[in-house]
Amino acid sequence: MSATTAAFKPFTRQQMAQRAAADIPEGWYVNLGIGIPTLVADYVPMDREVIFHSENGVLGMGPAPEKDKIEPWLINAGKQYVTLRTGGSYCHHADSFAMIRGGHLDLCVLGAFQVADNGDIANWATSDNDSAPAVGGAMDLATGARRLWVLMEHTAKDGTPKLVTRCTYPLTAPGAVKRIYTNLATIDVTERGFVVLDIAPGLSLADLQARTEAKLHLPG
Amino acid sequence: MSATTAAFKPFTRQQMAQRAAADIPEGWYVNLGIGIPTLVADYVPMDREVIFHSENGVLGMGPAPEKDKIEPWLINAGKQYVTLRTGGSYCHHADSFAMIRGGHLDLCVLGAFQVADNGDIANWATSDNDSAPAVGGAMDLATGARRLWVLMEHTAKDGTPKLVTRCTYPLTAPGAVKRIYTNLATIDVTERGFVVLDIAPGLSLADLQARTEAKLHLPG
Amino acid sequence: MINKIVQTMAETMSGIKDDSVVLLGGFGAVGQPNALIEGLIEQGAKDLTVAANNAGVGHVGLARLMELGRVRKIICSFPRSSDPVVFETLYRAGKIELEIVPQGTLAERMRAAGAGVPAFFTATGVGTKMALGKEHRDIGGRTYILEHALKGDVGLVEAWEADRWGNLTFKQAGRNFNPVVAMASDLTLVQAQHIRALGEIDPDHIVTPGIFVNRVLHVPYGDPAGF
Amino acid sequence: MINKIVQTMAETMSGIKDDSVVLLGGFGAVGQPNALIEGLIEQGAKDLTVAANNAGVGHVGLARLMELGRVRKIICSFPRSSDPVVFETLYRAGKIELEIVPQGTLAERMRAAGAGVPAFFTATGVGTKMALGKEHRDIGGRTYILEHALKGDVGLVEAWEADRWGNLTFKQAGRNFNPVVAMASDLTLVQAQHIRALGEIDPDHIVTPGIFVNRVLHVPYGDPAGF
Repeated sequence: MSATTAAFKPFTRQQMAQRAAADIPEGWYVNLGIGIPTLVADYVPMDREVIFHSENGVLGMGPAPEKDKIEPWLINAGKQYVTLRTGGSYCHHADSFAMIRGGHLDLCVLGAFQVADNGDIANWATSDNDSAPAVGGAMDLATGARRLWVLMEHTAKDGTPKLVTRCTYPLTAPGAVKRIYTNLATIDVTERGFVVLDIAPGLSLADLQARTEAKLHLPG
Repeated sequence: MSATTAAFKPFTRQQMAQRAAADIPEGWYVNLGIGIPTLVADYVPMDREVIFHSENGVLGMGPAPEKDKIEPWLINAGKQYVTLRTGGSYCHHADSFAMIRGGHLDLCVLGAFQVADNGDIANWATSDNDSAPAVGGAMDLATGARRLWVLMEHTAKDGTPKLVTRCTYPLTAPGAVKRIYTNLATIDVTERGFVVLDIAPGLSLADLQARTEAKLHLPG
Repeated sequence: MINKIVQTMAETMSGIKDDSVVLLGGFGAVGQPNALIEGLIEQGAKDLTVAANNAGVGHVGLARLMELGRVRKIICSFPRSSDPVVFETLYRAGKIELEIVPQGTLAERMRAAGAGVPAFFTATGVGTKMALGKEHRDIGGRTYILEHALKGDVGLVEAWEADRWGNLTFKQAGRNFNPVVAMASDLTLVQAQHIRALGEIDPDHIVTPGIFVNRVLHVPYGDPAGF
Repeated sequence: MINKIVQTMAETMSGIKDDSVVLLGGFGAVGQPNALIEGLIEQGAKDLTVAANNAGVGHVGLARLMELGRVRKIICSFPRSSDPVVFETLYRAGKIELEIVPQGTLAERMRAAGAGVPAFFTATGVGTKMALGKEHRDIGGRTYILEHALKGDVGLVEAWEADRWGNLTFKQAGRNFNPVVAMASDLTLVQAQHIRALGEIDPDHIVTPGIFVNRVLHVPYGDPAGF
């Protein structure tokens, strides 16, 4: 990598989550995937009513309970204890996935292994020979939600780009991703391909491109 | 018709309903069609628990209410006021028809214009040119219930047989009817065709056959 | 603050376009969104396709909408009623199109639209004229026909209780088609007998969650009467 | 008098045959019919196909059933867990068959079985390896694949309340797969935390009506613990 990258400051996970949260307007129905996406809820203020959905039949999910207020029957899809906001409700799995698959969620935010500049997402298996691949609700969410955003590190731990021209890992859904929040940038997936909305302080577009397999564009 | 028929005594509607009711064991889930079949419920004693279903989302329907105890929100599929038995419940239309179409009803009892000896039933339109044919839930019930019984007059008002070799009216469902209760006889629909279980007092088998288009068989 | 409760019928009806597919809740007079149907008459949208269990009674509500020439097509299971004169007159005159659908297929087609299922196989109608022109398929030794989802541009729903998030309950047999109409429609409009504070309806007892609801109008009309 | 409440586990489990398809309710530890799974272990049926969201944790419950060699095939969406050692060992050794199904497709396939829908189209899985070998169809400008109903010979369900007609309620997120398992299974067995007198559960609040339930065993085990 070039010397210019020495000074840059990547976004923290909290900043990535905060950045995504700022883009969610009041009134949206939103499903947050397991992992970093879950953090997004922490940055939506309670007075901006965003209704969080969990695959296991919880609509109107609130933050994690205090230790002494755990409801043992109230978990999210990540099997963590959660709370229910005033106005929330429960339903069974087929009704819960009807919300997802019927196009009733305004947004889903998932983590990913790879996103291609045609919107393809791979987030459930790292090779075709995965010993026991586990898909959960990822395909339903990626395919069914009105918008799919991805929250992930810009590259793999070994520096391999995760924003690619073509996913090499098994797809979760084709052409589904609309926006990507990484530790290095925020990127829209458009007809033209990847369009950079903002970059981590101190990082140049050229340096960002060096960490990205697919071609990056500027808006307009 | 021959002279021997002069003395016979057809079953009344009440007797037909009573006859059918006697064949319904405790614990069955049963849908009674609009018209004569509705009478069947009157002959199932309350202490023999039979659970009546109505298409509009009522499971565990009880008898008609007393005039001063009408619940204006509680009607059956025939749009008559009914009651709910202790243990009954409400559901929406898709769930209600899931009970029907998913094979969860032990029995449905319908009226009919014609039944053929292969079990075909025609009960929703009297000609292919019916000005505005109204099918309601008849096809779902005839096709979905585990057993279909028919309660009807043995012949049309003009004496035309309603138990036929082939339905001439538009079908409700093919091969669905298992048993027929008429004002003249009780008849099973079997692999062999119509098998007579009992006949109205004073009526001979020959006379019953004379009023029936399809061949009648005796049991065994 | 999310607030789906609107104050006027005009606001409730805003944005309904000509040529819309309108789904109606209700079975008989029970759970029928009469006030919203009147609102739709007032609103003026035309060339509508209306899906409902019945095809109107007398000269009010849906019958009135048809009588005004605003309905191009009716999708229903049972066009007969105690007084079907408007529908029958229009139908005989060739002025309204009719699609007869078995009641369970009608409910399932709406539920399918709400659940992201564009088409499904069913045994209902096989071997009858309902199956004419439809794809047939043998699955596990039985024959089925393919039916398609029925999505509403607009859904009119009658509820017993509603809150500002659009959570709904229904009273007894008033539930009927209402929950499936709500989930099948892009714009779900609700008339509710009672407005509840958020949280007043037990989360375990909410039948239609607000995700399926766009606007709620308070219409405390009392009990249904007449079929 | 209808009485679906049985007194012993042996009675609850009677009649389950080898080669059965067994559907399990539950998501994580919540709403999981642990006592019934133990009962099934005791009962002895083998060559089972088990459909559940997960593929067992540690060496208890479903994992134990697999460890005993009684499960020929697992149908699930997420075979990973905090301790999936039994499943993974069997799977790597080629001793258990795995069918991975997206979670929503799994729920919808069960619901379809309960509703008399033998097959339906869905967009989930299109363009992925889930779609390999499946029928594709363009409907309204989008591509879908055909999925088939998943019917249970036996369904194991955990409920919060039950009465002698088999009417059920569920507690909070304990609802999950349980109602669809109940409607999809020929023989639906329920463990219930609380037995209520008939009529004690409000008719508007019953989630799974008794028509989908065959036997109920009172198992007041308390709160779920551990995932």
